[in-house]
Amino acid sequence: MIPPPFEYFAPQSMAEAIGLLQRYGTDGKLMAGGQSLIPLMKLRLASPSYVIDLQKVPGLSTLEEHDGFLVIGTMVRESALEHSPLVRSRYPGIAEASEVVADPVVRNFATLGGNLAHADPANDHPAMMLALRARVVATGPTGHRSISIDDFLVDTFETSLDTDEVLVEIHVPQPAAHSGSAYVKFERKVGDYAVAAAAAQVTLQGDTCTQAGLGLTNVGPKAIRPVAAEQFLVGKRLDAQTIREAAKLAGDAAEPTSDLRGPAEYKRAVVRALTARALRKAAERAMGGAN
Amino acid sequence: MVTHAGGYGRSVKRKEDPRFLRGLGNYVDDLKLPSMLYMDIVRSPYAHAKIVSIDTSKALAIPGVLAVITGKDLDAYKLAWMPTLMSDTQMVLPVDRVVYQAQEVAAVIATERYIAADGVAAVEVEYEPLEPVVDPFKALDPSSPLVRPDHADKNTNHIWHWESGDKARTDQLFNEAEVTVKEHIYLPRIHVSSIETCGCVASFDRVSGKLTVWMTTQAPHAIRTVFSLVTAASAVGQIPEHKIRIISPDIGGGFGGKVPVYPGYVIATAASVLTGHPVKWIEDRSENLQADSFARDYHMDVELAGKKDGTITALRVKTLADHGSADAAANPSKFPAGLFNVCTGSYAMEAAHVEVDGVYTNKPPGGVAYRCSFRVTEAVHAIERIVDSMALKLKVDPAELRLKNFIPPDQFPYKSPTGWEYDSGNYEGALKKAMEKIGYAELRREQAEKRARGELMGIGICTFTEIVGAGPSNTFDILGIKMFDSAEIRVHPTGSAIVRIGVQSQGQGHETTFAQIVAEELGLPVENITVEHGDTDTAPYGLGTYASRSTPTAGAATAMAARKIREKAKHIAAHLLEASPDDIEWVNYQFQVKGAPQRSKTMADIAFAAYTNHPQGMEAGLEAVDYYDPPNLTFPFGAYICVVDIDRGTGQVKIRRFLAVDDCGTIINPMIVEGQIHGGLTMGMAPALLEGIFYDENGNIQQGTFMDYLLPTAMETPAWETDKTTTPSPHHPFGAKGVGESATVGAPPAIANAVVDALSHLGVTHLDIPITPWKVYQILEEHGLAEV
Amino acid sequence: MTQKVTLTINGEKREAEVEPRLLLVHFIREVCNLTGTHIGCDTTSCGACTVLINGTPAKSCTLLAVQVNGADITTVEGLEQNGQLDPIQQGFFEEHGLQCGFCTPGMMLVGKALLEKNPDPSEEEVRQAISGNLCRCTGYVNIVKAIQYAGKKMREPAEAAAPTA
Amino acid sequence: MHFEGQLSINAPINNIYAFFTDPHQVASCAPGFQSMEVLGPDHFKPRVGVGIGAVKATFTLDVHLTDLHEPDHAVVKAHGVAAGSAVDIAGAMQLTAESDTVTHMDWHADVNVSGTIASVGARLMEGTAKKMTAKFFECVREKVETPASTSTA
Repeated sequence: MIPPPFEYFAPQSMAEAIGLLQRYGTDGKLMAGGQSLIPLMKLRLASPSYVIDLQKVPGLSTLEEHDGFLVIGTMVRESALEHSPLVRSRYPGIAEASEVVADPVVRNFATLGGNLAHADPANDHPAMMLALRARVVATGPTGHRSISIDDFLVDTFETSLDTDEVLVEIHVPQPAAHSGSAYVKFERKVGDYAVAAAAAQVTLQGDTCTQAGLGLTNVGPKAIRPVAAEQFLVGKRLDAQTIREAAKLAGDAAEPTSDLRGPAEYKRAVVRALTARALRKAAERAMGGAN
Repeated sequence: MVTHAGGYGRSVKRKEDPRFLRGLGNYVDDLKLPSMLYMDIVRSPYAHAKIVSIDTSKALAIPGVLAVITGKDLDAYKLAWMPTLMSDTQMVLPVDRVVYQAQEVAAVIATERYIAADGVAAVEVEYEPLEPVVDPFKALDPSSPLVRPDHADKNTNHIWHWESGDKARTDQLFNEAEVTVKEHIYLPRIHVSSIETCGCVASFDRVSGKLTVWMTTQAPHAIRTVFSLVTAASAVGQIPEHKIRIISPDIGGGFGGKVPVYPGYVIATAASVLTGHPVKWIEDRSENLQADSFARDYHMDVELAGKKDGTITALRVKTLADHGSADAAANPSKFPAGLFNVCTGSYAMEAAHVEVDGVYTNKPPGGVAYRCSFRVTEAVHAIERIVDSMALKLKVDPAELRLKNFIPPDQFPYKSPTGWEYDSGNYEGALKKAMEKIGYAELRREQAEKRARGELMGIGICTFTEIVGAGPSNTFDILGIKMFDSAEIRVHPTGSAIVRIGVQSQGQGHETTFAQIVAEELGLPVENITVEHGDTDTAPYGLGTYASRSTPTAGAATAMAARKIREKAKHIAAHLLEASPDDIEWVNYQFQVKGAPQRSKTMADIAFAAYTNHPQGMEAGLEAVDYYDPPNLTFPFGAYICVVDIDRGTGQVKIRRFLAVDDCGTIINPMIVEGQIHGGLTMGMAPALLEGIFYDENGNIQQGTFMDYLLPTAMETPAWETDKTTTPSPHHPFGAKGVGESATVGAPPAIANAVVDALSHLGVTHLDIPITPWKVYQILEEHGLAEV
Repeated sequence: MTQKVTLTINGEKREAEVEPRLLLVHFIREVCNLTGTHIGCDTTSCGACTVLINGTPAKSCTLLAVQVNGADITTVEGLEQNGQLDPIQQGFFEEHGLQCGFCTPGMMLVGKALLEKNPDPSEEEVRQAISGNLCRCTGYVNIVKAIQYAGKKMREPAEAAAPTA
Repeated sequence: MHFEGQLSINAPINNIYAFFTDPHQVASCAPGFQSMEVLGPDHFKPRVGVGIGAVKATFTLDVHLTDLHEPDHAVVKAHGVAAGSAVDIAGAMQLTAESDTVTHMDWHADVNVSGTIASVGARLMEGTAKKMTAKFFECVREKVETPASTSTA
């Protein structure tokens, strides 16, 4: 499989990158790690005339906490997230999402920014970011803007980025005390997109849930936030009954279609099972960890 | 003192590894010839359509595109069609219609790979879609569109009917039976997906008229003959067989998928003849998955009759075989359904009757193997599943029912109700060993406890009998070529040797095991023996490697050729030792005078003498050729036990343990045999749980890439446990039976039986493979067992 | 349209003017004639094309040559040093970790990269590390053993040097 | 894939019928419309770039209008090929005048996709096709309800 011809740019600055986007509009395509884009080009399902590679643009590989956020640069590789002690200890849900993206070799090049901006409903990070109530920072000709992850994810392969904007950072709020997060994916085999996956973050006070975030992968045109399930959890003890009810509400929020990964109703059932598992894991972490 | 030079039973490290470890293997795509051109293929998006027009102008306008070959171009040379291995016909390139999705429609020849791909994208084909025939049952309806209107004598999609066994007696036994069971069992299409795809480099020398084709083929000699015959029938005129050289270099896995002749080979060859340049064609993975021959696709109605005491009396099987758009199965020609009628398996029963009907559909042609002897996986799946159904119905343990019905060891050679003569076996021994080793009784106790707690665990058994090593030439041929195999050994003066064989390794390690055979038979060190294969200009004629036939056939030929050499060597030894040949004996890898062991000669001594001091009146040299025609097939067998756990939240099946006890007779190299079993088990697990090729109602393949055709990774694959029993073949020169495919044949029913066993208390008696999580989950949900 | 790409492959500088769309695997195989790196699936699923880029395994069929301009690349041909097989190659030989040999280069490079980070991996850790690489012949059992063998071999000098008493 | 729907359009039935039977008008609502070749009043070939996000394929469609019953019924058959893929569409609409200015439309469409897109993109196909169909009718409604748009540059 051979990609169609294109011109390639590796801008050295963000201004240069934005200039190229302005010049080429929809004929141009930003590339981060290229691990989704290049296969699409090889299948000739994508044929941008201009590929703009972000790897030389400085400052896109931040991975640190400041000002109440975990700041992740758009070019941070999945493997870096997966193995970062900071991410593993404080944001285990993100590490868990990273470690089930594609396979270990792909993760050495795949990036968080690419995973989000490609906006494939089967990608793993959008749901986790919904659960964590992350924000993304985009930069364009007129400067930066911060977008809530909910607003960022528009539809299948569609985000709210303008054609001349670049996703530069992901800001994940630092977890409150007694919080825990988890990402539980069910895939047919390693490397597969999820049959379904559930992301959860909960904050506890005593044994009462004071905050809950949930996200669902590959059961709709985009990652889904099951709002009713989140609301149901707040103010309740996370006992088996509550978790079961919330999982049921999450299942109701899913909009799966039948495909090779199974009939729609099966996927809804998997959403319920995985949501319950993610919630239990997140709750355990919230109770166990100092964070 | 001669150290152990051979031979059998030694885990000699592989002689082929040093080049592979350094990245210096020589696969077809690694070959680059001067002025070589590249070919890429335009393929049909439709499963069934008329070709209205093909516009090549835009493609030809691309600098570097030299030609676009269409069916009309080939038709002018009478090359638009070619024979299949089953004497059906198949299009090389279509003149007016396509009959499966991804069928070759035109070929672009260009100076570079990338330009050829651009050329493919630029060829504009106008189609008029026709109603596709996707369902093989509907294909038999008289109102169905015809897949092959070119078969003017046939007004149906039905290809052939084949049956075997005693129908009357079988029906009678069913009428009299105290208990019968029946299951509809579907084995879907699967694809071998060797990691190397198919391809070739064709190079026609206009001056000498010699055609050389480096090709990913498991059977180079057969290909050479077919090529010569195809050109004979064409307007190009026959290329005589001595001017065709097929070279099968290192092959990146075959498993049956590299037995057929694919249109791409023929087009590339035609392109080389037409352009005078070498032409390389390497298919990509999607082409490989979508258009190359498939395996299975058997819809089987399987019935078993028996007595209340558990005695099995008869088996009845009716099968619809979906062959796609051509009968291109790689079966011996007298066996359109392969050796499927070995489906009475390891069990003694009075009668059996097997019927198979082949049918055309708008799918790629085939019916090749997936690492199994001709249709034996289908046969084993049928019997091993239905025996479990019988056990369920009789409420007896499936191990117990098997032990009661096994052909007893003293009954061999055993004549099966469908006419096969099993050479040897000890099924009870293998199963008892497996049960003991895995702790069967303990597992059953654990299962009962778990079941009481609502947990789902299953134990599955498969006690299969394989039938390999085709074949006796009175029964077995492919396109008329008898299924013998060959070896040629030359011992050099200084005591080293070259061995050339008619079979072709695709990873099996022939360079090592065949050297071991010669080492054992002639007492030469393994390091001093070179094994060559795959080049039709140098290797003796052979039928190739598939159906686990290398060791049973060419392995036997190698031993027989070596024994011819040993016989001659004995005479030279007598000459050197000044003794009568009758007084010379072969002891501990050397010749010695009876009663005077200090008077001895090694094979190296004799080799030297064979060229320097041979007895007057005897031909000089030390070499031999053998074409071995096996007196019978060989019947490897095994007892497999699989333990699974089921996730009640997702329906996922997890293989906790899998023990394979195999019996392949005498083992040449235990390390290689174990590796073959590991690989075979993995390729058996794959279709049981993951792999399957399915089509939508328009005939679109749904698994066109490795993103959807799910080859297992190391994470899905369990840590296989293996053991063995040894029951040598009584008719093979050194008792070997072949092993490459046993595990692929035996693993699927063991896994399916384990899953059904886990769910049997819910009334489940059968699940079709691949057993996907959602199939299991739906059962759990129906019975309120799903985790909420 | 073409761009200059300079790579260091197995310690040797390689330079060529290439189309931007040229895949790294084709740069390695066709431009440099290093054919030990294979192509198996085209969709980043099989890992037959795995090479090390600055020490990290990557699938060279899913990278553009221009994208890794300037990188230091190790292919299977670079494993042997001064006529001495790398421990990972020895492991695959000793433990029968290969059959047809087609996936082997990728498997060995992934194994080598794993051992650099984790010299004594468990079976589970090895299985995870090679889960982006498909093998159709071996059933993985012996590949796991081969990588563990190499780990042991690499640890040996250090362990041997360590005081034992 | 089968889709169907109905919508109410604030325009007289004749305007809608005229819109649908004018190749230039109707093609302008095809998703990703690029250019057009008109071969006759009921036969035309629009070129459309269909896709979402980075995924795009350019099809040249061959469109026939058949079963025309002025002013309330039309059938459209389209057939297109892109590199490695093909699409076949059969659609029909039935119009009913609810009033002089409001028209009710029932429509249904069968869309068959073949080749690479069907084999590789199956998981996204139905959702995408559904969305595109909806967009098409939304576009029709907009254009018919604001009839000044015929001569945009």
